[in-house]
Amino acid sequence: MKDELEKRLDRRPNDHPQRTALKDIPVREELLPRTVKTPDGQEIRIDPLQDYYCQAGPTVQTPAYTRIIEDLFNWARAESLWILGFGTGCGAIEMRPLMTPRFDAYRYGIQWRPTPRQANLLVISGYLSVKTLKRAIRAYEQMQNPKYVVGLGSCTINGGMYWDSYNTIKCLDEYMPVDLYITGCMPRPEALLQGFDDLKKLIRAGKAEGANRYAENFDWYKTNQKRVIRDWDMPDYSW
Amino acid sequence: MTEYSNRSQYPQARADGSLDIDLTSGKYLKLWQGPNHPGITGNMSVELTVCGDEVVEGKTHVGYLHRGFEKLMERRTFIQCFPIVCRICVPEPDFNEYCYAAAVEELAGIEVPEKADWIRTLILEMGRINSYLMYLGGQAGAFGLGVIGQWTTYARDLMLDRFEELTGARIYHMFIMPGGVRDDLPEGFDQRMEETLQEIESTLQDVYDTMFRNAVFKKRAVGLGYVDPAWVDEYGITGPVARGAGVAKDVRRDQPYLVYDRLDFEPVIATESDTYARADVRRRDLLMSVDLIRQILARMPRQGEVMATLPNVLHWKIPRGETYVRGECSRGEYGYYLVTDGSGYPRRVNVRGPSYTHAMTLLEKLIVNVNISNVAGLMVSLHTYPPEIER
Amino acid sequence: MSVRDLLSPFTAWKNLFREPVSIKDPFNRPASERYRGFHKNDSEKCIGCGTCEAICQNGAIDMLPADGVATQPGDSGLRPRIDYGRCCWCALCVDVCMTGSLTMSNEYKWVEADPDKFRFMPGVDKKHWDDYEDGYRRPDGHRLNAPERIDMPELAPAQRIDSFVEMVTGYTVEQAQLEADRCVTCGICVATCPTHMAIPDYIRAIRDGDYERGLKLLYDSNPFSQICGKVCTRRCETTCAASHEGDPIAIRWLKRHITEQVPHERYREIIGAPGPATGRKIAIVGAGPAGMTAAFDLARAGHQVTVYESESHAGGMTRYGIPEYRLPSDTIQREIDLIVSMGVEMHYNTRVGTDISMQQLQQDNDAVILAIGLWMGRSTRIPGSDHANVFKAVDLLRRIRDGEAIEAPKSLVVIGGGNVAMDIARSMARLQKQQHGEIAVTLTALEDKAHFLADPVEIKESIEEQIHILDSRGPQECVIGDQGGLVGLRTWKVLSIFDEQHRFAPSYDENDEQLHKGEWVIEAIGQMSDVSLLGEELTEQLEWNRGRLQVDDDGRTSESWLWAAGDCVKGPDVVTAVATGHKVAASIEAVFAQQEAQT
Amino acid sequence: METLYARLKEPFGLTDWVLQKPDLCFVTVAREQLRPLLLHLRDLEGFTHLVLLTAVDWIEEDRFQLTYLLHDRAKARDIGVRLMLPREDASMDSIHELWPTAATYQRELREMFGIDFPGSPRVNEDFILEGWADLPPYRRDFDTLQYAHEAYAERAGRETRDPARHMKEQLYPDGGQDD
Amino acid sequence: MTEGRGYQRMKAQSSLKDILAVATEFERTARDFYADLAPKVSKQIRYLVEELAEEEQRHFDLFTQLQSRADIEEMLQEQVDTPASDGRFSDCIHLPELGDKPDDQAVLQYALGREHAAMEQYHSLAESTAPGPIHDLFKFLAAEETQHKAELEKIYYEVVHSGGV
Repeated sequence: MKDELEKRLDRRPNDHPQRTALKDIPVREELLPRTVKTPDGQEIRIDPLQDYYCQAGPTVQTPAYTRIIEDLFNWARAESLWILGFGTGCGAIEMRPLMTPRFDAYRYGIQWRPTPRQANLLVISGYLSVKTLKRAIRAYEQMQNPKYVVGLGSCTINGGMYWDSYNTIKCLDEYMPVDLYITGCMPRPEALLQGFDDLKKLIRAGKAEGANRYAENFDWYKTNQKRVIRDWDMPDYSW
Repeated sequence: MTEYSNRSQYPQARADGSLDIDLTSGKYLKLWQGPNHPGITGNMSVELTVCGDEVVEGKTHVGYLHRGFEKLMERRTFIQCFPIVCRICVPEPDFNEYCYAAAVEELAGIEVPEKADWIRTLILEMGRINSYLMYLGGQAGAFGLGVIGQWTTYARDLMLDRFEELTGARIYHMFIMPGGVRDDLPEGFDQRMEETLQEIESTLQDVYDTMFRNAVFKKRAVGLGYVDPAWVDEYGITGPVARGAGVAKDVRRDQPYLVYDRLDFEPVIATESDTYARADVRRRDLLMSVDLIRQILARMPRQGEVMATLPNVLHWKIPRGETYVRGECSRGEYGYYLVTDGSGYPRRVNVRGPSYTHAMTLLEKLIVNVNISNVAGLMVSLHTYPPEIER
Repeated sequence: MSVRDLLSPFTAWKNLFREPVSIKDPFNRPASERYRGFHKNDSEKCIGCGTCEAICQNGAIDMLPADGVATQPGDSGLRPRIDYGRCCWCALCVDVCMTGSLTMSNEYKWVEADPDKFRFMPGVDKKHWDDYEDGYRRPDGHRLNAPERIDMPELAPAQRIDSFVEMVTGYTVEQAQLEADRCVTCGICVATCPTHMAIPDYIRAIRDGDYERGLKLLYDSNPFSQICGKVCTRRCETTCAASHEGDPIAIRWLKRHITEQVPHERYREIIGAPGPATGRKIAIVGAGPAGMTAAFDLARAGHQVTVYESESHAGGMTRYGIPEYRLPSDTIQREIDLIVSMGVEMHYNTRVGTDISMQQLQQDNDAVILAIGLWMGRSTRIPGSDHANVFKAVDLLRRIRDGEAIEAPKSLVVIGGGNVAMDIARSMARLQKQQHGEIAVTLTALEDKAHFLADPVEIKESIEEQIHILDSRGPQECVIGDQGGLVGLRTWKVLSIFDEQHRFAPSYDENDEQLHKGEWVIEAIGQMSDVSLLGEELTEQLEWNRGRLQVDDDGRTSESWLWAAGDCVKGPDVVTAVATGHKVAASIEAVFAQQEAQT
Repeated sequence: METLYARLKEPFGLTDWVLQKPDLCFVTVAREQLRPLLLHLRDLEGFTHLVLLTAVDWIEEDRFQLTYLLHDRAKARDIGVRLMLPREDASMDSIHELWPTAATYQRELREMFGIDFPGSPRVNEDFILEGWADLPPYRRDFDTLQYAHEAYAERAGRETRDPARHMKEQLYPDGGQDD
Repeated sequence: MTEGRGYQRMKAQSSLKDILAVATEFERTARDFYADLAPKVSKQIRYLVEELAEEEQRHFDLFTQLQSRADIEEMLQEQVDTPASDGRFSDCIHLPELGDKPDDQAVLQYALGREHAAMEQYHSLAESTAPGPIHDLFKFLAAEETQHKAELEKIYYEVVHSGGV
C-alpha cells in the first residue's frame, strides 16, 4: 500500500537551498506541563500531553462479526453519514443548501454535527492551507472509527487553481486517506449528494477502508504531514 | 448599552498596552472558538481569554483560508486573473470580478459598453441579496433561531438559480470579465427574476415576523456590540456597520459607479448601532436591492454589445500605473488596488475587503466584556468573511 | 418588549400548510442551458493549436497525441487533455478556442475513488455528456482576441493604376504591433511553411519591438526574407489558427515589417559573416531564389560559390516574373547584394549550354546545382495561337521588367486565372493607362471564381484596376480577321472543370460562345523548364520522373555531382524555391562532410 | 485635487503627482514627511479614513513602495501617499496610533514583505502564515511555483507537447531550417 | 496507310468481325506510332509516350485474343449498323505530323484527340450491338477509353496549366 502510494505521487526532495533553517518551534504554551489553581483554590498539576491525549497510535479495525452482521453494520453506517461541520474551504458554501429544505440531505440520513466525536464523515470542502491541514488532521484523528473522508472540488484532487500556491496542499490523499473525490469548482449540491450516495455504496460494500489505511500507513501519513506542517507543535496522534 | 461586566476580576493593562493575564492564576481560561466551530463565520478562529463566562480579551486568528491570491495574480496574465479573483470571497464573489475588471479597464483604457454596466449592476445587486440572505440565516442561527437559516438559504438558492441561468454557474460566476460581461440576459429572465424577487420578499416578511419581532432575538441582539459613530473613521468601518451607527456611508451614493447614478435609492441607516440595528439595516438594504433590481430591469437598454473588443488576451500588456477601485458590497467597501508595470502581469494587487478591519481591530475591540454565548452573534453581526482578510 | 414580540414568531406555523420546497429527485436535475459543466471537444474541428493550454491559468490542460488523429498541415494531431484535479470551469479555454471546437456540456456530476481518473481527453475519450445539447459555448461576438486583420495600407486604385510604383506601403509600427498581437503563438503554421520559418518567434519579436532579433530569425531560415515579405504565396496563412474563426494573421506583412524596420546597413552584421574558407567549389546554374539560397548557405559555410545567370541581373522569376508594383527592383537588389556579400561570385549574361557546358562545370567544381526555374511559357495551342500577336505572359513580363518599351494595344485578352495572369493583366493595364489613358483588358479563365488559382487579393485588386475578369471560359480559338490581324478570343462556357473524382475534365456549353475582342491575346496558363541546356548526353544520363528531373528528398539527381533545386524541381513558388535551396545546400554539406570523414 | 497638491507640494516636499481619475491622486513623500503629511491630511484636509496600507516590491529598483490610501468622505476623494523604502532591512515608522487598524496592515506587511514596523502591536506575531520559514512570500524574489513544486507532492502522469515541435517531429524531422 | 482507306473500310463493311479488324488496326497503328516516337522525344517526356504505347498494346492484345477465340466465330458474322457519325475514329488512325521532336503538349494533344474519338466510337458500337459478349466488350472498351481520356486530361492540365504564380 505504501509503495503504491509512493509510486502514485511524484516525490520531490524536501530540502532545497532556498529554504532557510526552520524556526525553533516551541511546544504550544497550552501543552506545557503547569500547575493550575482551580476556582476553589485547589492547586493541580497538569501535563496536557499525558492527560489530554492518548499515547497509542491508531489501530486497524477488523470486522469482528460474521458477514451478515458486518453487512448489517455497514448498512447502518451507510445510512447515517454524520458530517463534521468544519468548512475548510470554499466548497463549504454548498453544504448549507444541501442541509436545508431545497436539497434536504437529512432525508438521506446525512446530517451535520458540530464536533468530531459525533461525526463519521469528514468533508474536506476544497483546498487546504497548511494551517487548516493541521486542524483537519486533528479533527480527523479525533473522529470515531469507522470514519470516512470525502474530498470535494478539484483542488483536493490535484491542487485545482491553487496548484502554484505556496500555502495549499495539492493532493489530499497524501495527508489523509480519502475514500471519494467529487470534482467541480465547486461541486453543486446535487453532485455532493451523488458523491454521498456513492460513498454509501462503498460503505455497504465494505470498501470504505480509509480509516484502516490510515492506521496501517500511519508513519507514512505522519511523515507527509510533517513535511508540510513545519511547526509541528502537537502530539503525533490527537486521539 | 447593556452592562455585562464585573470589572473587579479584570486583568490590568501592562505598560505596553497588553493585558496582564496569568493563566496559571486560575482566574482565566483560554478558549478557542474556531476554526471548527458552528458559531464561527467561516474558517477562522477567535482566541478568547475568558473570566467566568465573560470575555476579557479576544484575538482574531486568520490564515486558514490563505491561498496567496495576491501572489498568484502576479504570475497570471490579466485575463488569467479574472477566474481566480472571485474565489477570494465565496458568499459574494462578484465584487471581486467587478473591482478587478474595473481596475484593469481603467489602467488599460478600455471603454465598457453601457449595457454591460447595467448587467454588472444587476449582478452585484443579486449578489448582495444572496449575501444578506446568508447573513440573516447566520445571525438568527447564532442566537438559536435555526429555522430562519432554512428559509433564507432556500430563498438564496432561488437567486442562485437566476445566477445560474444568467452566468452559467451557481457560486463562482466568472461572468464579469475585463471588457464587459460574458453574455446577454437569457430569454424570459425578467419574468423569472420577478417571481424570485416576490418569493424573497415573502420570505423576508416571514423573517421579519419571526426574527425581528421575536422577543428572544431582541433580548439578545439589542445592545450587543455597540459601535460608536466616532469609531467609524478611526477603525475604517464601512457598510452596514457604519450605517447602523447612523453614518450614511454608501459608496453607491458617495462615489457612484456603474449605473448607480441613474437609479433611485437612499442609503439605509439606523442609529442604535447595535447588533439588532445592523441586522435591520441589512434587512432593509436587502429590500432596497430588490427594488434596485426591478429598477434595473425596467430601465436597462436591451440592445447593444455587452463586451468591448479586447486585444489578444494571451499577450495583453498594460502600461505602468496604479489605481484603486471601490464598490459597496454587502459588508461595506470592497476595493482593489492594482499596480501595473507595463508587462503582461499585474505588478501588485491588493484586495481590501471590509472584513479586514471589521474582523480584526473592530472585533477585538467589541468582543471585550461580551458573554461567551454572544460571541458568535457579535461576530456575525459584523458580517465578516475571513477569506477576504487573508486572501 | 411587547406581547407582539412573543406572538409574532408563531406565524412560522403557517408553513405547515405550504407545499414542501424540496427537490424531489436531486440526482437528475439538469443544470441551466448555459451551465459551464464538463468539457466537450469536436475532435474533427480541433486543430490542436494548444491555445486552450496557453490560456489555462490552472495548468489543467495538456496537449497530447490522440488515437485516430493524424498530424498533418494545419493540425498538430495533438488534442487537449484536461485534468479535473486542476480545472475551475472558467471556460476561458472555450472562449479562446481558435476553431470553436471546445465547448461545455451542462453535466456536472463526477465522483471517483481514484483521483487519477479525473484526466480525460474530451471528444476522444467518450463520455456520456458528449451529445448533451445544453451547456456553455462561446456567445456570439464574445472574443478574447481580435478576429479581424489590420488592413495593409496601399495606394488607392486611382493612384496606382498608371504607374509601377509599389502599391503596398507597409505597416506602421503601431499597425504591426496590433497585427502581431493577434497571433496566438501556436506554431501550427511552421510546418506548412516550406522553409519552416520561425513564424511565431519573429512575430513575438515584433510584439517585443526587438526587430534585430526578428531579422536574425528571418534570415536563419530565409535569405529571401525581404522578397518573401512582399510576394510570398504565404501558405502559412492558410493553416493559421486564426483563420478558422476570423482572418489569418498577416504573416507575410509582418515579415515585411521586420525587414523594413531594420536599417539595411545593419543586416550584414546581424546575419553574421561567412565561415573560414574550405577550398570547396560549387557552381550554381541560375540566380533565382533557389540558386541564391543555396549560394547563401554554401558561401556562409566557407565554400567558393560561382553562380551562372543567363540574364543581366540576379533574382530569377522574382525579378523577371513579378511586376515592379508588387516587388520593386531595389528590394531584389538589396537581397542579392546581401547574398553576394557572403563571397559569392556572379557570372551574368552567361548561358550554360552555350557559353559554358555542363561538362565544364562538372570538371571545375565539387558540386553543381541546377536551379533553372520555369522560364518557358506554355501555349494553349488552340487554332490561331501561333499568331504574332499572341504572346506568352512570362515573355512579356520579362520584357517589361527589362525596361523594354512595349507598345500596349488598345485592347487585349489574357488567358489564365493564376497569379501570372493577374500580373500580366495588371501590368498591361498600367501600360494602357499610360499610353492610351484607357484600360481594356479582358481576363478569361477556365476556373470559376471560387477556384481561381490566383490569390484572392490579386483578384480583388485586379477588379479595382478595371480588369474585366470572366470566369469559366474555355478558350477555343484566337480569331484572325480578314486582314490577318487578331480580332480576339473565342471561348465556350465551362460547365465544369473537374469530374467527380476531382480530375480535370472540362465540359463546355458550346451554345454559350463568346468573342472577346482584343488586338492581343496573352497566354498565362503555365510554364515549363528549359532543360535543353543540359545537352542530349546529360539528359540521357539523368533519371527523369514524369517530365521532371528525378531528385531524392535532398534534391540530388541520379548524377552524384549534380543537384537540382527551385521551380524546376518543385514549384513554382519563391518560398518553396528557398526551401529546396536550403535542402540542396545541406545535402551538399553532408556529402562534403562524409567525404572529409573518409579521407 | 490640483489645488490640494499645489497647497501641500511645498510644505511636505511632494513629488510624482499623478491624477489617476478626478477623485483619486497619488503622490510620493519622503519618509520624514510622512507622519506630518498624514496628520495634516487626516486632521485638516478631511482624509479621515485609512482605506489601506500596502506595499509594492520594485525589486529592480531595490526598494519597496508603501502606499497609504486615505479617503475623504465629505468630498468623496482619495489620495494615495507613496513612500519609497530601501529593500534591505526594510523598516518603517508605525502609524498605529493614528489609525488603530494600521496595526493589522503592518502585521501583514511584516509577514508578507518582511517590512518591520517597530512598536506596532503584535507586529512580530504570526498573522496569516504559520511556521513559515522561507522568504516573505509577497516579495518578488520568492517563487511560489517553485516553492509549491518542492514543498508539496503533485500527482504524477502529467505531460504535454508543444504543437510546433510535435509537428516537426512528425512531419519533417530532418528538414527543418529552424530548430 | 493513307487517308480515307480506313474510313472506306469502315463504311463498307459492317460485320462485327470487320469492325473488330478495323479497331485492331487502330490500336496497332497507335502502338507502333508511340513505340516509334519514344526514342525520338527527349528523355524527360519519354515516360508519356511509353505509357501511351503500353496502353495501346493492352488493347491490341485484347483484340488479338478475341479474334483467335473460336467460340464467338458465329457472333462475329453478325451484321451491325455502323455508326454514321464516326468520322473521328478513322481520322485518328491517320498519323499526325508531330514534327521531328514533339514536346509533351503536342503528344498529349494528339493522344487526347485519339482517345476521344475511340471513346465515342466504342460507345456507339456498344449501342448498336445486341446484348451479349461483344456488346459488353464494346462497353468495356468505351469505359476504358473514357477513363484513359480522363487520365490524360488530368495529366494535360497538370503539365500545361501549372497555373503560374
